[in-house]
Amino acid sequence: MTATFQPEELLISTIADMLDGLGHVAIGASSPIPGGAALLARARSGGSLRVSMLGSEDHNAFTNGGTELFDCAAQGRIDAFFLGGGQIDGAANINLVGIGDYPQTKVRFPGSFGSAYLYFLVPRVILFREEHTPRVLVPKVDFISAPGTSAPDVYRPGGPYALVTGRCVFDFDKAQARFRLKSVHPGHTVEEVADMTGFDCDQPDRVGETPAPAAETLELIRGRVADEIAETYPAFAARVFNNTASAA
Amino acid sequence: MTATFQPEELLISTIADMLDGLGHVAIGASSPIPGGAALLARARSGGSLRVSMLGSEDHNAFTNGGTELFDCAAQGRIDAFFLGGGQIDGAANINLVGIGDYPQTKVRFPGSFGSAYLYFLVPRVILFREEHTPRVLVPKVDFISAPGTSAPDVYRPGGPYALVTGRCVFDFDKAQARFRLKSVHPGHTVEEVADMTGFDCDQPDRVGETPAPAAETLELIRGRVADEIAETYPAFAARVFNNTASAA
Amino acid sequence: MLDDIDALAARVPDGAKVALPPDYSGCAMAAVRALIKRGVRDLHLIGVPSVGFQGDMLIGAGCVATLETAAVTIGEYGLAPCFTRAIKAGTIKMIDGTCPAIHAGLQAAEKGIPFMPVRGIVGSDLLEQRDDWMVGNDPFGDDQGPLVLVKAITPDVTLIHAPLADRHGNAWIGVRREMMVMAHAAKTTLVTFDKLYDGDLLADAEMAAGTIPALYIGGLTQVENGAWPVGLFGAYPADDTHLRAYMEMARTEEGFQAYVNANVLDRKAAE
Amino acid sequence: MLDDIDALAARVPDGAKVALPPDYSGCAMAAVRALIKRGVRDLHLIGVPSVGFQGDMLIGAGCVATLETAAVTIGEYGLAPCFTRAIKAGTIKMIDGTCPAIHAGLQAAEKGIPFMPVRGIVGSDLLEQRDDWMVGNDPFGDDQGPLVLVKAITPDVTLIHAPLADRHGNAWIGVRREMMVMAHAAKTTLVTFDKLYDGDLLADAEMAAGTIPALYIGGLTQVENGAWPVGLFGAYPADDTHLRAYMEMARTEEGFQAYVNANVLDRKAAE
Repeated sequence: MTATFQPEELLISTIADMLDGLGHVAIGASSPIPGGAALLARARSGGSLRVSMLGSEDHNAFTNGGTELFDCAAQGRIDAFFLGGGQIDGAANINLVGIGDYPQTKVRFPGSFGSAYLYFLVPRVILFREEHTPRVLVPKVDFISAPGTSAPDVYRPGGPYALVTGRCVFDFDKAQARFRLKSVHPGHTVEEVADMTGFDCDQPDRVGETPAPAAETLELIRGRVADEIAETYPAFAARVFNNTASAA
Repeated sequence: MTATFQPEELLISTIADMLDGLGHVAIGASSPIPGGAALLARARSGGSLRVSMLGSEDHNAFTNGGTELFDCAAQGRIDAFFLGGGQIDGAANINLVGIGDYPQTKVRFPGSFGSAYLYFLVPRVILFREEHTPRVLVPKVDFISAPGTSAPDVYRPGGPYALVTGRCVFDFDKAQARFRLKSVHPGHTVEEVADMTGFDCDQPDRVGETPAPAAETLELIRGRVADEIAETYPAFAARVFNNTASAA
Repeated sequence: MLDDIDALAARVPDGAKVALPPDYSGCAMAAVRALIKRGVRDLHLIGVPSVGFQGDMLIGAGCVATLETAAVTIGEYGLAPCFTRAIKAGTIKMIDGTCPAIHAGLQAAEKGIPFMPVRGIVGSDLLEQRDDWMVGNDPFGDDQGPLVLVKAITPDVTLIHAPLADRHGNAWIGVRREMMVMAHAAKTTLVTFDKLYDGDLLADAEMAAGTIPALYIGGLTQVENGAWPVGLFGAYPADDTHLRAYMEMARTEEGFQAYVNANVLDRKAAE
Repeated sequence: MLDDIDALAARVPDGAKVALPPDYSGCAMAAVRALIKRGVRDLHLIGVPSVGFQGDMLIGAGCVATLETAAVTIGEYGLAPCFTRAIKAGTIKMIDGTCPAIHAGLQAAEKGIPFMPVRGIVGSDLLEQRDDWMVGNDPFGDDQGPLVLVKAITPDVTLIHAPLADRHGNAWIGVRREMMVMAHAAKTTLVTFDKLYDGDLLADAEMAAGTIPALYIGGLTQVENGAWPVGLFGAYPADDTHLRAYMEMARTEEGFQAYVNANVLDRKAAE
C-alpha cells in the first residue's frame, strides 16, 4: 500500500530515519523540517530521544540561555544537529554569509550562526537544504562559514554526516572529503540530480529511491508531529498540514 | 553622654564608618562582625548601600550562584570586601592556609577562599582579625594566600585599605607596603598594641582613640542590625545581642 | 524607575555599543522605536548571538554604524530587508561572528578577563576578518590542536525587554539567561518590562532564580506589550500580520520610511 | 529514579573525582552517610568552591585520597576536626585552590575548553603548588599584566541535594547555580531531593529558571530532610544541636568513630 505524501513529509521521514537510536538531537533557528524530523524520531523512540529546539518553549530542555546549546555540544551531550547553507560545496564547506566578495556581497544571507562551532563538535551534522540547484550546490563556496573537514591537528569530533535536499540524499565520505549520492527522492531522477548539482561527487552505478514514508509514519507526522511543530513554526504547520492549533 | 558598649559593637561601628558612601559591600563566609558593620552602614545609607552577604538569603542580591561575587568584583561592581588571616604580616600578606611547612602544616586553617582573587580586584579590602597577638600579626607569613602588594605589571585595582583588630585600627600605605597605627580602641594602649604586634609598622607621635559608637549607632546595632545579622549568624546574634529572633 | 520610554532611550548615547537579544528572547521594540524617533546615530549593535527586527529597523533608520552578530534573522519571514540593502550599499561596517564566540566574548567581560578560548572556528573564513580573534594553543599541551581566543566584548548598554520587573529595580527573565550574561557584561543595562511584579523578585526563591538583580540595571520603564510586534516568551506571540506588513513595506527604502512614519514618528512610542 | 540512597551511592566508584557544594548550598548528607556505610575509597573530592561537614566526615571515615578545595569550613562551629587531623598526619593529598579558580576550572569543563584565564592569584604561594595552573599573558596585549590560566576541572560525579525534583528527572536548585555549573561540568550528576514536584519543572517558566535539566542527571532518589544535619536553603536550618555534638565527638578519632557508629552504621541512612 502506498499513500500520497507531500515533499515536506518525505523529507521529515527521511531525516527522522537518520536520528533513530540517538539520545539527544538539537535544532537551530528557522528549521521546521529538521524540527519535524526530530519530533517524529522522538515520537518513535518511546521517549528516549531528547529534542532541544531553538525558539520552542515546549521542546526545549535548556535552562541556561543561549550558551547552553553550545556548551552542551562541547560536553559531547548532543548527538545530531542540522546546518544549511546559502551555498554548499563538494567538500561540505558551507556558506551562510553571502555570494560575491565579502563583506559587500551582492547576495547576503543571514549569517553563520553557530555553524563554525557546532560543525566541529556534533558527531552527526546533517546538512539540509530544500533547494537543490547549481546556485546552491556549488563547486566552491564564496565564503566558508564552516569547513566540511579539518586538518588532523584540529580538535573535531564532529562533522557532516549526510546532505538532504529536495531531490536526493548524499552521504559524506570524510576521508575523501566528498559526497556520494545515496538515493533519489520519488519523482526525481539521477540525471536530474546530476544536472542540478554544481559540485563533483561520487555516484554509484545503482542509486536507489529514497523510501516513501510508511502509512503509520505519515499518520504520526500529520497528527502528533504537526501539532508539536506548530508551536514553534505556526506558518509552516498551517501551510503544510493545514494545522491551525497555534493560531493566535 | 557616653554609653557602655561591647567590643563587638565598637568593631561594628568602626568598620561601618569605613563603608559610608560606598555603593556595594560584599561579605564572605564566617564574618559576623563585618556583616554587622555592612548592615549598619546600609541602615545609615538610606538604602543606597547594597550588601551582599554570603550565606544569607535576606541580604543577597546574587542570582548566579557561587561565581557571581567574583565576577561582580572583576566587573568593578564591588567597592569593599573583608579578609582575615590566620597570620597577617607587616606587608599585608595574609595566610589562610596554615602554620609550618606546607602542605603538612602543624596548624591548619580552613583555606584561602577567594582571597587570592578578591584582594586584587576589590578597591577597599578591609582586613579584620579580632585576635591581636604576635601569633597572628607576624613579621612574615608562613604561606602567602594573597599578597598585600604586587609588582607594577600586575593588574590590581584592589588591595588592603585598613586592618582592624580587637585592639586598634591600622591604615595601610600601599607605596611603602607598611601599616601605620591609626587609633587604639578604648581601654587599650599604644604600648600594649606595640607589645602584641609581631610586625614592624609606622607609629605617629600622637595616636588617637577609636571613637566610641554614638548612642544612636548603638541603638541601630542593637535593634535593626542585630535582627538582620541573626538570619545568617544566629549563634553570634544570640551571644552578643541576646537576640533569638532566628532560633529554630 | 524612569518616567517613560523616551527617558530610557535618552540613556543610549550616540556611538554606544549596544547589545540586543534575538527575536525569541526579550526584545525592547518600544525602546527601539524611541531610539529611532530620537534619531540616535552611529550605534555599534551586538546581536547576542543574532539580531532580528530590532536590528533591521535600526539599520533602516540609519542609526547603525557597525553591526557585530552571528546572524540577522527574522525567522520565517525571509531575509531582513534593510540589513540586506545596507550590506549591498556598504553603508554599515559588518563584523560577522559565530554564536558561541559572541557568548564567549560576553562571558569574558562578565568575568573581567581579556579573552576566552573557544573550540571550532579554525578553517572558517570568519577568522580572517577578525582582529579580535586569535589562534592560540592549549598551554597544558594536551595536544587537542589550536583554539580560537576571543577578545572580551563589553557593551556600553544592554537593552532588553522583560516580562516582569519590581519596584526595587530587579527584572525577571526566566530561562532566557543570555540576557543575564549580557547584563553582567555590559557597563549598564536598560530594561523595559510588561508588568510590575508587586513585591521583591529577589525575596521569592522561585522568581529569584530567573531575575537580573537591580545591581546591574541602570534604568527601567514599564511598557506594556513592549516587545510588540515581536513576541515575548511565555507572554504573547509575534504579531504576524504586522510583521508581514513590515516585510512588504520595508522592501524599498521609501516603503520603510512610510512604515517608520506610520509606526514610529506619528504614534506614541508605547502602543 | 533510583530505588534508594544505597543504589545512588553505588554509582560513585572508588577513586572517583566527586564535586561537592559548600554547606550553604545543597549538601547530599544522606548520600555521604551511604558512601561511608558502603566504605567508598580513594575519592578525589572537589569543594565548589569550599566544602564543609560532607568533606570532614568523608575524610574522617577514610574515604578520601585527595582534597581539592579553596577551603574546608564549617562556619561558626570551628575548624573541621577530621580534616585538620588528616593534614597534620599527611594522610590526604591536599590541593589548595581559590574560589574563582575552582569555578573557572569547572566553567572550562562546562564549555569544553582546556583552560580558563583568571585574574589575581599572581604572587600567591598557591600558584607554586599547582601544576594545573600556569601564568600566561593576554594575547591581545592590552598590557594588563600576567593572568593565571586554570586547567579545566571535569568531575566524574557531581553529588548534590535539591529541594525539589520531578518524575522526569529534573532537579530544582533555584539561585544556587554553582550546582548548575557543577552538573554541566561533570560526567554525571547524582541528586537526592527533599520533595517530589508534581508536574514538569521545565514546563513551568518560573521553576524552569532554577532547574537542572534531566539531561545532565544520571540518578536521583528522594530523601526527605536529605541535607540533615546541614541546612537546606529556603527549606530548613542546620541542626545546631547535632552539629555541636558532632564537633565534640569528632575531636578525637575514637569519638568520630563513635559518631559514625551511632549515626551512619547503626541507623537507616535516611533519617
